[in-house]
Amino acid sequence: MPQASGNIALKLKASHLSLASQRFHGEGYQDGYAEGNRIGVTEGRIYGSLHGARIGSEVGCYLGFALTWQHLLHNCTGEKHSKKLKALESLVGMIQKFPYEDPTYDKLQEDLEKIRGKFKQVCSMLNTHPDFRIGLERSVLTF
Amino acid sequence: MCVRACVISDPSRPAGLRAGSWTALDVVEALGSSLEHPEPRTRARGLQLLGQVLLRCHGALRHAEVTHLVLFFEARLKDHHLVIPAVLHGLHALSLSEALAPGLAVSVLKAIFQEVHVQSLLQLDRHTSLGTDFTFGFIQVMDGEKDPRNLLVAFQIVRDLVLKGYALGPFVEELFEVTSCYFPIDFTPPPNDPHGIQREDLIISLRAVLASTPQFAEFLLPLLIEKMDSELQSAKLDAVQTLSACCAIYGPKELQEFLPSLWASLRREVFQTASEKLEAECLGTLTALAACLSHAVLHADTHDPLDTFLSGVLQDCRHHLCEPDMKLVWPSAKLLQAAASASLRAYHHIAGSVLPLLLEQYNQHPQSSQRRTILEMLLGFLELLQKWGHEEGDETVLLGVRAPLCSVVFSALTDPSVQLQIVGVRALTVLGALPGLLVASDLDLAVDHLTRLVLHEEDPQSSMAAMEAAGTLAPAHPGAFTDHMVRALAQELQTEREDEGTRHQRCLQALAAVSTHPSIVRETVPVLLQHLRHLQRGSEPGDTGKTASLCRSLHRVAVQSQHDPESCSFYHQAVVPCLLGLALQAALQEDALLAPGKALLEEEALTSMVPVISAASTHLSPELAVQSAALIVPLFLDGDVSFLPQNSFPCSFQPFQDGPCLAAQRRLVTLLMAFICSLPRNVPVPQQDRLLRELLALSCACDCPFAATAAAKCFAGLVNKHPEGPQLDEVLQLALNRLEPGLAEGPRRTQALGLLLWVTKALVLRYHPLSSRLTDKVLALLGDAELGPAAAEGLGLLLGDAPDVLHRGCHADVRLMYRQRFFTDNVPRLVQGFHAAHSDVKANYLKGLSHVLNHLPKPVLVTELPTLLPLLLEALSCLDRGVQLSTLRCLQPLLLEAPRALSPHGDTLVTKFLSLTDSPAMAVRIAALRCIHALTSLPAPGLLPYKARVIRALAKPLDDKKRLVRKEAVVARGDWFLLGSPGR
Amino acid sequence: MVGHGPGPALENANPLVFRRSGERPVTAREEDDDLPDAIDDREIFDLIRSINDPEHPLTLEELNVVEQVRVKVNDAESTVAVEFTPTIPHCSMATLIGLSIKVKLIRSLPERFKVDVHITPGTHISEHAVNKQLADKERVAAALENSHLLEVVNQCLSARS
Amino acid sequence: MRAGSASGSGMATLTLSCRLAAHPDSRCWFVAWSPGGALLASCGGDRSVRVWGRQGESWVCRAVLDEGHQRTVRKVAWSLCGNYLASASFDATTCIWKKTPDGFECVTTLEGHENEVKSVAWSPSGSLLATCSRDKSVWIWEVDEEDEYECVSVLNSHTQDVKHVVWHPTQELLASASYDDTVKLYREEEDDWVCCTTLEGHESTVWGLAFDGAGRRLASCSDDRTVRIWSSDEQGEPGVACSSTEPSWKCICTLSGYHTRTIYDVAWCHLTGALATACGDDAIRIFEEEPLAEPQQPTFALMAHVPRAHAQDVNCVAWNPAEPGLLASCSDDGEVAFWKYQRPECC
Repeated sequence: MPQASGNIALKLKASHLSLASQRFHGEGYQDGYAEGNRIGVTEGRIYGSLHGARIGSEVGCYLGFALTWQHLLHNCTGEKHSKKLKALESLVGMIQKFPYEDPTYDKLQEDLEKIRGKFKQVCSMLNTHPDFRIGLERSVLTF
Repeated sequence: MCVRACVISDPSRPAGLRAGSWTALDVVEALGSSLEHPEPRTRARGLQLLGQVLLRCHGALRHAEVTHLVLFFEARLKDHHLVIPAVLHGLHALSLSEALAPGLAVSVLKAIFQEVHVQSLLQLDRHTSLGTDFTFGFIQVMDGEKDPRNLLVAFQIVRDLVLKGYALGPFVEELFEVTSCYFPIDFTPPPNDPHGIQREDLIISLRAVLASTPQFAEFLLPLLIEKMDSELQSAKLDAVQTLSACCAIYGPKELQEFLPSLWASLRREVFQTASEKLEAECLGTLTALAACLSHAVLHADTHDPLDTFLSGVLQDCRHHLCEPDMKLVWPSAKLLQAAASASLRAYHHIAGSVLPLLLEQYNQHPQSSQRRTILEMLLGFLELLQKWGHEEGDETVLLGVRAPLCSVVFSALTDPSVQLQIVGVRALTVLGALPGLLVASDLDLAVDHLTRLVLHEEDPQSSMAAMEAAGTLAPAHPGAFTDHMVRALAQELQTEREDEGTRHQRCLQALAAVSTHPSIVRETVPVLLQHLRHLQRGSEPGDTGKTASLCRSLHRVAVQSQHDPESCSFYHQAVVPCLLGLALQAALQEDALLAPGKALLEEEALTSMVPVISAASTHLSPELAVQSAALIVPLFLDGDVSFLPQNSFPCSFQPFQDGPCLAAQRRLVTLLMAFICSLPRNVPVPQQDRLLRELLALSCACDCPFAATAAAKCFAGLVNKHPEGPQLDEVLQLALNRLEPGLAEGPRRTQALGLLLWVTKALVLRYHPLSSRLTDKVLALLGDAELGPAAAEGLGLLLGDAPDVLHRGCHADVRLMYRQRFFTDNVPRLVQGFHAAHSDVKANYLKGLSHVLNHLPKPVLVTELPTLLPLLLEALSCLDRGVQLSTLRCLQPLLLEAPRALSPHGDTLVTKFLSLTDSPAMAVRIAALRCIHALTSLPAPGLLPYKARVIRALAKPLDDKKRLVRKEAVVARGDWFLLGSPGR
Repeated sequence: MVGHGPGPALENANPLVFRRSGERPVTAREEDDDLPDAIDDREIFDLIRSINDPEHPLTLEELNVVEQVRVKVNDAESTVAVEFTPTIPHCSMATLIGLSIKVKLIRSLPERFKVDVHITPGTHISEHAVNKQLADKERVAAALENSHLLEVVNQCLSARS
Repeated sequence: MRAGSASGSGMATLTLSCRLAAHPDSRCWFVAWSPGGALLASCGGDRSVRVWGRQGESWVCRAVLDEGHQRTVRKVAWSLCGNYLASASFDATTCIWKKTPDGFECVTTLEGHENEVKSVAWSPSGSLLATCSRDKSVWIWEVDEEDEYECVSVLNSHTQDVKHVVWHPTQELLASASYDDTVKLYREEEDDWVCCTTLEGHESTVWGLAFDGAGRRLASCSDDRTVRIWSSDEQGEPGVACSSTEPSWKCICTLSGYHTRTIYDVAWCHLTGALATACGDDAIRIFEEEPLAEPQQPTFALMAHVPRAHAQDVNCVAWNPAEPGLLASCSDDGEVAFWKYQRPECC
């Protein structure tokens, strides 16, 4: 899904990332991409391709992002890191709990919001600024 | 000289050279002396000879030789301009040589452009044509040029190349490329650019190139279309203007294939643009296009490009005319009118299709507002027809629709909506002006409609419009107007009714407005005078308004008949004696100031008669002028009333005698002034010397300010026209003798000051040597505790235009630039005076100064600003409201015109202006706010520090109790918000 | 062809246009230094009628977006209420137009005034949302600190060339 | 300026004691008392925070914090220790200022919100900080010993612009008010923050919130021109952290008909129990609970009303935490005003 892949370009602050991490990043990127595709397609079939793809790729991106960071941090220790890992875990957990198959799931939007919130929190903790925009770009003329 | 001799004597020399027996350098050697000769003509001849030689044998030249010669000639390019043509000649010869190294050609041309002054280059075609390799070389040199100076030259050269018919050869496209790549010009001159080349200069000269030849058309037109479709306003504008320039030299065949896209772009701009300027340019260009197509030579077989084009225009615009409420109705109408105005043929094509449509639309749309729009469009097309003189412009198009057109116009005249009425009146005016369009019956109907609107329409606007229309149409159909309108108006004047006031007003105005033809004047003037007598008989004390308005009508008639000698003399003889008669009658009753008819003696009434008499006298034929002077002067000097219409008065008329009962008579001197001061300068004034003495005496001795001023003005008016010479000097000496004691002390200082001011004005205007001495007296009086303020006002009088005397209209001797002269002579003195003056009279100087400045052309002021500004700022804090006001009014335009000069004072200006915004005087508050608004035109960076403060301070005037003040505050505050803010 | 060419096509290329009401004639009373002139509906209308439409080269008055009858001012109680009518019910510019009107009034009226700007009832699909947003002074304040918005608003408020 | 009220329970008065042009040429959005009540922080459209201290009868500026923000500073909050000041700005950031011997220095800038930050508040424990924004989210930050701030939760429960956040006086219970007309309450469950209650009832934007001293009641004020009093149902210590029986809050009283425009702020005095409101009609009003009313159907009486308390909208009211009856207010006119509220003698 090209527009999905387009979205999943992650920009991570290169400052504290070694070359090795780039590889993980790459893998995570692929996972995320695959995941995103899978979800996107399943959802898309039910939901109507565009909307589904959006959520799918969005959530997929989060997952890819989370997995990447889990890889990056898995052997780090220290209270700070454990906190981050915990947050990542719960993000992954939420995403995996996310009931893609059931379009009629009434809390879908609510859960999605929760996931988004958790994602933002994780970004903040990791001090990274993904350029992945939630939903449609807001016009500069809204207030 | 010897050189030439030998060369000419020995034609073998070139031969020898060709044979190789001589090297070119030998020739140079041989010519040496003349090539170095101090006299440029000789040098030129030498070089020319060398050139000719080279021209014959360029084939035989060797590399080294060519190179040397080129360098030699290039060096010579720095020489005297007389030499240049020969140099070029030589260079040309060299350019033909195969031995010319490729790089060299370019260096030659570079040299040419650096050294050769364009003008001298122009001469070169008289000597020789550099031909294609020149063009080629030129292209190479010019390619990629950046320096605006060189570009200006280069553009100029290309233009000459083209116009002088150089063989552009295969290089047309290249030449176009190297120039067109600069289009549209995008250049902003550096802040302190010594060459002062403006963007506009480059635009113009590039345009001159692009529009120099039809050969460019195939390349240029696509470029222009592209630019018109671009986003950039400036590019659009430039493209449109260039296109319009091209239409002047193109023929239909160049335009043909591009017409559809050109039209599409123009139409889009007119339909959509926000900029009126761009719209106007597009319309102009459309006209140019159509005009160009109109020049096509028609062959029976070929189709007419104009017709095809116009049909397209009609197809795209015509239908919008049927939606009078929609946004596109006006753009469409404008486009059609622009196309129609191109030529008579174009007009016929468009109007033939649109006029019937509009007439039909008018009848289909019942609403007044829609009808108004439609009729306004119709009007537009009618007015176009006036473009072509009647001989050419046959109205056949209109004759076809005459009847429906008239009925539409008449229906508009009877419509309840005033707006529609007014358009109807305008349309009628145009129709009536086109000969043969209105048949007699229509005409009478039209006049009746106008009369009805004049007399019975409530709304003043539309009755006013009707009067003006009558005035315009009357000369074409005087009979109809005298028979119908004048008669009706005269009757109306006689009938008494309760709403008489307004009704009579209308009649008087209308009578004046319609008096635009001698035969009508003969009818209307008696009616007006009759009414004046009637008024005077019945007039209550204080009831001067009617007299005044009647005089306004009389005045208008006078002005309208000034240029027709016949009406002019009729008017003069009918009106002047009558007015004088009535005035005397009023003045000569015993105890005139209580008698009936005294209204005529009140200042307002007399003042309103002045312009009448003046206008009736300015354009008199010399004979008549002399004749009435011979009657009127004795009337005032000797009380000779014989020539007056009815001349039996209870007592004698002697305005110059003194005695209390004569107060009323003295006032009439103002009428004397009106006459005598308006006569052409060459008309001799009888008994002038005596008259002057009497006036002088009266002006100083009379207690009544009105009479005194009248006398002073009259004196001044005569002095101003009085020929140089001992007589004049004597009169002036008399005046001085009167003035000095008068000003010194006594009860009549004010009168003396009045006289001083008027005489000074009379002399200042004519640059009389005495004027400076008198001006000094005035300036000195600024320090006078009693007369100071009046003297300050007096400076205003000196430089302002007096309505009744001493202006060009009444043949006064007024030199050009007298204001500037006065300014330069006296402002330094004023400034000194101010600094020297005692604090309680300083205000007078400031007020005087601001009067002077207010009457001065702004450019002069701008140059003087640096010296004056401190004083002006001082004046802002002066307590006198008059000073504040005139200073603000003086600064406001300066802020707009000389922002650089004022921006250093931003802080002071902001503070003082703001403090004046709560002056008790509304006028001051308004002026201050206008200045604060004008401040926004100063460079923004300097202002931003004050932005917050000004915006907060302006919140208060937003709540001013006067609406007019609030209005200014809103404007000013609005623009201060925009300062340094995006989207300004 | 209209609406083609440069720039995005207009939402409503050929709108109804209405004649501008002329300048308010100055009365003798207004020229009298001492008599106070109350702020009236016409005065408010004169403030907003010349605002430029964000997408047409026309004023709000010419597009009949604002009308004097939809302006209510009470000088004594310092309140101003203005209703504006978008040219079309789905006009995406409605909020911007409203904002321009509000800003113009805030900049032009004494600070004592409470200014309410609403959409004429029933003339826009998201009437409630727009009204609520315009009534939220915090969001209006933030909007005027957003240079993109400020630019558009200023263009609407500045005199046309 | 004095104002009385004709309301039944005797005459109370609100008297102006001092006015400051706190943010000239701009508007003043918010004022906050330091926990000890000695200092007042104000913020406004001039992008600055100012700190005011008493000097005799009047108040003087002790510090100007104008380096931190690029746009309007919307709200300020003091930490419980009084050594930190947090400022929320339209520039999408929150600055943490540390008190130093010579003024204040910005020690941290919290980023993360997508656009304007509208409010900030410190938890009673002092270890948590809450912020909210037009991006519809509420963020909770944790502060550690060395002033490191870490986001512990991003709550996207509101569907619109979040206007205000306030903590319960004693517990880690957070309340937020929004443009979506609701108030939401959050608490931590299984070490994750969740929205536990949504208070619906207001008919337009909810602008301000205030808990009473005991934390049993919550007052909210709105664009619908009403103040609503909400109460947590259970008796005794409210909201003991047992997720099973979630304490439910319900509206027990609505003050309507008093205010003629948007109510921008409400303040509940923890010393006197008096309730003050800041209104878009330029007025300040003081209400008190009628003593004899049923605790679950209380009625509030208008005790004092200053119609033209400011020249423009009143944006904020704040009771001094130490000195009973001392009220600070601020307004669009850029001024801060100090008022003295006096109860009727007979009570």
